[in-house]
Amino acid sequence: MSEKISRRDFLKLASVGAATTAVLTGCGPASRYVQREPYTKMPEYTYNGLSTYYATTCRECAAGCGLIVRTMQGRAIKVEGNPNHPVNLGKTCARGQVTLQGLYNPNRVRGPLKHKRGEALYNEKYEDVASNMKWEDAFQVVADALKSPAEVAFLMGTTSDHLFDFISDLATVTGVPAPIRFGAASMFETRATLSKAAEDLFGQATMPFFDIGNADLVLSFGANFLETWISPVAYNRAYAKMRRGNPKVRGYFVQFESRLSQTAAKADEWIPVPPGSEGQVALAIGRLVAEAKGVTIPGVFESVDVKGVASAIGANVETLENIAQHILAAANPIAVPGGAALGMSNGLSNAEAVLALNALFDNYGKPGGIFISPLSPNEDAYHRPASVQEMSDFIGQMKGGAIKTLFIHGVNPVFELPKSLGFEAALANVGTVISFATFPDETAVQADYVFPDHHGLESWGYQRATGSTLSVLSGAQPVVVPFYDTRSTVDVLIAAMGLTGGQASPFKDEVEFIQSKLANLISQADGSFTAPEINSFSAFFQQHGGWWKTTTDLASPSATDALGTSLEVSASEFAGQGEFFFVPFVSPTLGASGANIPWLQELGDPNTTVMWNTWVEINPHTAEELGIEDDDVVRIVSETGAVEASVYKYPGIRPDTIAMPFGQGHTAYGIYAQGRGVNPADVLGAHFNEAGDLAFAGIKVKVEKTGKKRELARMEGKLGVYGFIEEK
Amino acid sequence: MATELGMPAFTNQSQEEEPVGRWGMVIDQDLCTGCQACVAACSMENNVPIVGEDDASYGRYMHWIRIERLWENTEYPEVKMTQFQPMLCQQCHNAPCEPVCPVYASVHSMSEDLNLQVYNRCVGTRYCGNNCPYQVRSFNWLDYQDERIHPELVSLHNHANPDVTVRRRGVMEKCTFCIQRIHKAEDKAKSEGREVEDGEFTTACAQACPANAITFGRLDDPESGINKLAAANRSRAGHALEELRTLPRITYLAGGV
Amino acid sequence: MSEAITLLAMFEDIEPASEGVEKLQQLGLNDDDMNVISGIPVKHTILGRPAAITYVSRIGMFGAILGMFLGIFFIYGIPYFYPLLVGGQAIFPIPQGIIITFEMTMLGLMGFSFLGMFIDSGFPSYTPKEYTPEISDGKVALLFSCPVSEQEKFIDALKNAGAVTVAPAEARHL
Amino acid sequence: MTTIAKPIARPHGEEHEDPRQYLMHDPLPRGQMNAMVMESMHETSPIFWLITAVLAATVVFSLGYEWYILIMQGQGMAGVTRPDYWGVFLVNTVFWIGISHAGTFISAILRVLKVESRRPFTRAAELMTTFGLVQAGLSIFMHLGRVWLVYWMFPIPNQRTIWPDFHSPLMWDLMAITTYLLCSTMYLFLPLIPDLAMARDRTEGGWLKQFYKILALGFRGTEGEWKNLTTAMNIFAFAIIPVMFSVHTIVSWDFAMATRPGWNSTVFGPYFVIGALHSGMAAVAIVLFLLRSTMKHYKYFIRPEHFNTIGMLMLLVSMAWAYFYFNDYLVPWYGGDVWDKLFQEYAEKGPKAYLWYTMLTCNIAVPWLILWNRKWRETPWLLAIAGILINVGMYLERYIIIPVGVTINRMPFTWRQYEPRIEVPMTVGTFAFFLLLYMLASRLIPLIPVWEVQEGQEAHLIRKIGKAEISTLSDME
Repeated sequence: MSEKISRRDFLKLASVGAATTAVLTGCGPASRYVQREPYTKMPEYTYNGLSTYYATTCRECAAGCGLIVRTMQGRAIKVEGNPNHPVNLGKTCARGQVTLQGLYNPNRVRGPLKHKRGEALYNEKYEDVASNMKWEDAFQVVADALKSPAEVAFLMGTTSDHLFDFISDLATVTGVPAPIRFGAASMFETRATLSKAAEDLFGQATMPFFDIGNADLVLSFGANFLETWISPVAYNRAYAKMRRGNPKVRGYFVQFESRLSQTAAKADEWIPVPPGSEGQVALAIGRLVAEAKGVTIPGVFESVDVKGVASAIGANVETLENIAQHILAAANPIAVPGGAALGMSNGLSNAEAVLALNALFDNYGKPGGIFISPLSPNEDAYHRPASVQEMSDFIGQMKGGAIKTLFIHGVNPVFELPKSLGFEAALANVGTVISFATFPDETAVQADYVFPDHHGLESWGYQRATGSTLSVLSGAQPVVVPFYDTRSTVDVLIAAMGLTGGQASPFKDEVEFIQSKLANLISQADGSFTAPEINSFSAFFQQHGGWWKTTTDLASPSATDALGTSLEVSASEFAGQGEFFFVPFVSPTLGASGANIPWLQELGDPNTTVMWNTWVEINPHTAEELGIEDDDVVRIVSETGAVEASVYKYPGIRPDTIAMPFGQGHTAYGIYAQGRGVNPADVLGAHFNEAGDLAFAGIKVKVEKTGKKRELARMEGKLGVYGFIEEK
Repeated sequence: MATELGMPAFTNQSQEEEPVGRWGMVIDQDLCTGCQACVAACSMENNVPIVGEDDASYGRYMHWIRIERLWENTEYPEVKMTQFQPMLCQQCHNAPCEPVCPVYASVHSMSEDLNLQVYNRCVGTRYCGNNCPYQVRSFNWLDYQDERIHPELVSLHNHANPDVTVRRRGVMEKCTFCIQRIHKAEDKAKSEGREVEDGEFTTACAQACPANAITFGRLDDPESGINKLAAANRSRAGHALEELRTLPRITYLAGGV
Repeated sequence: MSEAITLLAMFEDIEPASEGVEKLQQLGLNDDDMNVISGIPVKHTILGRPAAITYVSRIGMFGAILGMFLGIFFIYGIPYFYPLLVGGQAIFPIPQGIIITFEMTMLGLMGFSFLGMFIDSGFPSYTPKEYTPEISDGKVALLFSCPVSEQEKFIDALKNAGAVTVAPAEARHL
Repeated sequence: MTTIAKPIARPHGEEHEDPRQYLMHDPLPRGQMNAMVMESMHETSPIFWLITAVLAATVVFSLGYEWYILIMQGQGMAGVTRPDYWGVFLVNTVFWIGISHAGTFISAILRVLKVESRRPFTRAAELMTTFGLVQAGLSIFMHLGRVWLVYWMFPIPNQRTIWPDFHSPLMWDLMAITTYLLCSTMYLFLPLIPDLAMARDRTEGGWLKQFYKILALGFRGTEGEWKNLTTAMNIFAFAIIPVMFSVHTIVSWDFAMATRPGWNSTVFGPYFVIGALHSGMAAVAIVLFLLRSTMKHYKYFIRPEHFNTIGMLMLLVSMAWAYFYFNDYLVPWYGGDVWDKLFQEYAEKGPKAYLWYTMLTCNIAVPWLILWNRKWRETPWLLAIAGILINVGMYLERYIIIPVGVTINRMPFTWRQYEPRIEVPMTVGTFAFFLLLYMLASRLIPLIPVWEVQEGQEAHLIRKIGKAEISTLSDME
């Protein structure tokens, strides 16, 4: 990392080198630059030399897994998991593996630029537009905006917590409003509902921690914890532990969900329940268990009518009774709420019903039960991302013109928020939109200025890891010099504050700020390491990829009377006149924001094996009734909009439900993402549950034939998987 | 000379007692959640190219490891999916792909007991791909990595792994058990004057797998992790297409039981 | 004998030609001094001539043996010098050996028979020869050389045998 | 002898069929036959050259140019994919090798068996052998992913003194096809020498004269030359038959050696050989029809009797083929191995089932319905149509075995359909190339082995025994 030259300098020097080869041959400096050529053009008989490994933190999602990046001669070559990191213990998910293709993505914002709103950030041949500003001018722009602190707003993604802290501090100092965080992942994870439910039952608004690893029976009510939920790697590991951790007992796993998701595919039993009925089912099971136990039926389960529930979900009572028997047989069962079950009008009561079931299992604070996630070091309280309702309030402010300057970092609301919320329209009433986007995404296109931040692998920072039993502060450091003329947003803000004429930032640069945040950790006991003073401490911090407590401090939920209080799980309401439930889900391979990564596009979806595009899952029987064949393009019409996508006749979905993955359908975002598939967010209406989360599964849609046909790229051979003999 | 090298003279090796093999893998289908992390890791480690939507939909995806799933029952509501099955080169001892190659591009490594694919020997008869019962060989149908055809790769190629060749059109390729890592470890061990220990290194797929479904290690060391694992789960253990007697080096542990 | 002359007698058909041969033999002309040129192969017994000696088959046999050894070298020699193991196969396989050896033997046999035909008949030769195109029109020519002094007697004999013409044969470019 | 075969009074008149309908009993002076053959070579209509030009253009574009594209872009331009690693190119290879079998069969086997009616068309058939093998070789090269390195398959110590691997069926194939190509070319040339000499004698000056002069090697027809020639021809006639059988057997082993359901069959060897003869015979019928109807004077040389012979052989071979196919079908079907069953089901009920039914119709129904009747056998155009249909059927048979068949492997997850892409024009190209070569050859070398015809006529005679005239054969060889 010694060489401090930008790509453009390199090109200059390279051309010089080409001009005067004779002089430069074998010279140290010249060869240093020449090494920047990709190895695809490596001359023969070149020895590779040694790799350097840097520990850092993955920024593909908010989980904060620790990475070790293998670099060679100034290039990041391979991502590996950090074996000591408590969150992922040396493992990574697919998105973590290919984060390099984000770093070296052909379409990145290459430098600060001003452009007309709506203008693309690359041409038809996907060549990025050149930067047209100097960073000094960029600082001035930011400074001018900060001069009127009351009229600015910060919209942030769920990653790069150090930036969040910096802006929060900024808020206390200069009086800019506190930053708002949002992310499509958290939208589909319905974090607000979870923390609200925790608040109602444990009296503590926090992120519950589900100790699946030590459970021997898992009832998952829509929680797709093997896909993108909260901390996929950690929960995958927990799943493995549940299955095979105990050589004597193989954990049993039941999934209640309207479609056979990747998680449901691994379940021993998949109970296809209609969306929104999960709470009812939970109560019914609770009642059956209580009856079987022979204890007095707790108040919460009294009102439920088991037969009614059973018929409502199209199953017979025996199915539920069997599950009850499993529960009785299990040593430490656990019920996990999540996903579409909570993204309903009655999502909160669903969540609470499931948590109440856990109360019946009496697993609060016990191994294989429910805990309260530990706060990270230097975290005062659990800051959950904004719910969509809060976002719509924020959009209201924007509409009202209260916001003159909007800073957007690490989030792509134009793409991620439902169209019906009208974020894009609201931007018109914002004076200046400044995006710090790394990639030319839809929001950056709608901005006046783009002051690109580094890619995660090029930047400093830290991330508060969720999904671990330990309290973890995961550290990020640059593994390569910035590939383009980008600047860390923290540095930009520091520089800008210097120019406001008001109060200058106390910090010289980002690293100094991060050190200040680490300062209080030195004194803390039972840390993974300690050091006499801050410099060596922060050096260790980068070297270890973070700092974490060595002893768990999972808090046990303060056992409130979850069982006593009677709980009314109202039937969920569905907006729209359609005849089908509509269940959008985050694409397990792409995640919420991976569409610009070529290799994620080429990974087959685990269940449908579809690559590169959006599909609609329809039950074969339903398709037959509608006269739809595979690969027919159908129009999904909701109250607010319509999208067209190809059909995948998917056996594992309720006949009254259709499902569609979220993640494709970009109108910008680079060569691999643009114009691929459709975005289900376009048909979602602005309906919220009691906790303010979007009721994304709370709509009904119509399915119309278009007569068009577009073949889906599937990895599977249909002939072999679905048979080659035409039954007609 | 041949016999000095410990090679069978006029007999077919598979008729003698089964050789132990050197490197092996155990894949626990009960743990595999189909998350595709192994596929991504493998592709990043081995410079496996993407082929784009059209070719991918025609079956030309280049994955060295793919995650298969079939249906046990497609009748709603008793729908049941088979366990996810990562399918990669089984490194057979009696590899059907090897003898059919007319130019020794697909040969057996006597020292590692692996199937080697020698890219620069390959003339592209595709007989090996045809003869592989596991269908895990992928052919470079077009120049998927040529920057003149795909200018967008110029920057992406910066993360190409220098230890692995970038293949051009017309050659067959397949999983190598990350032989570049094997060699690195062996060189290290040699320089320290010792044998490579089990678990000293692992393949990209095993390294990434979040659920630890894939385990890689020494087959000839009875104390090695994979041997212990297979022994502990003997009831679930089996080889893919055992009846062909290709003597695969990958043991699958059945899932769902 | 004194200096000889080469004559070419043309016959309409094979029968007179064979009689001509007989006449010449009666006149004590050595079989080596005459030769029948015809448009189709005629068995030597028909002409009452000694069988022509051919080495084609022997050369072919030689080639066959050569080819066999080449085949054996391919299948057993090469792996001996450059042993490479392929799965499930012996280094020195017998069945493959049979196939390759067979093919190479056949190639050698036929290739050398072909070659032998060339060598034995001195092909290709583009030097002037005693010949007339009528031969390929079905006529049969009897080419013989006799002492100049006695040529009249030979010519008469052949005329009686039914020769159309008997003229001194001049070598011409074919 | 010729003098005997003069017309003679026939007491019972018409009820006797005229023996002179047979070429061997209807002799012409050798000189006249020569003249006819020479004339047939030299008299060409503008249409001939037009067709030649069209064919040449087809070869240049749909073979040359498309192949250039294929090489520069890669095999991806073709329809091959996983699991269909092999496609139409190999279908063409097998098909053309099959065509090439007829020549040897007719000229070698019939010569060994002394079937007299072979005489006029041996050469026409041998030409098919050589030119067919040319197409087969080209098709193999088209199939290779890196054809510019094909010399690595030759038995020479190429890069780093690595020799090719003779364990591989492809190497056996290479050896066998090379042997077959060389030998059949020599075998084509040997009986050609006297005819070239004949042509030499009948050409005045010009490059053609030189051409014939050089190729005729100075052949005169002395006893020694004839002896050597006939000896060599005998050796070839006997030796090339096992080679012919080995070639197509080995071609079949390319598939039979594979560990694939449906392919790994012991009957493939004879089954493919018979299949080859099936398509080869049919091709001979087509060629004879074309020659007879286009070449001047050929109505004299090629007569219904010859079509009759070919027709009978076609019927015979078709029955043999049916027998082998039934073998190949019944055994796996009865054996009931799940993969083999799927392989068969896919052919019968899969998306390409129509090919399967067409194949059976063309290969069995057509010949059995048309060829049982002598009158029909002796109708050239009918035989030609039967030949075309049989060739369609045989092409489909190979297509079903290779690209359709490889869809079924032991990994159902990968089963996909194969659709040819650039193969289509290139296949057309090979057919055009074959015809082009044949047409050019028909202008350069006598397609009728005149001396053999004459030899035969010399040997045939009609004797009157009792009331009937019996055609007999005197042993002159």
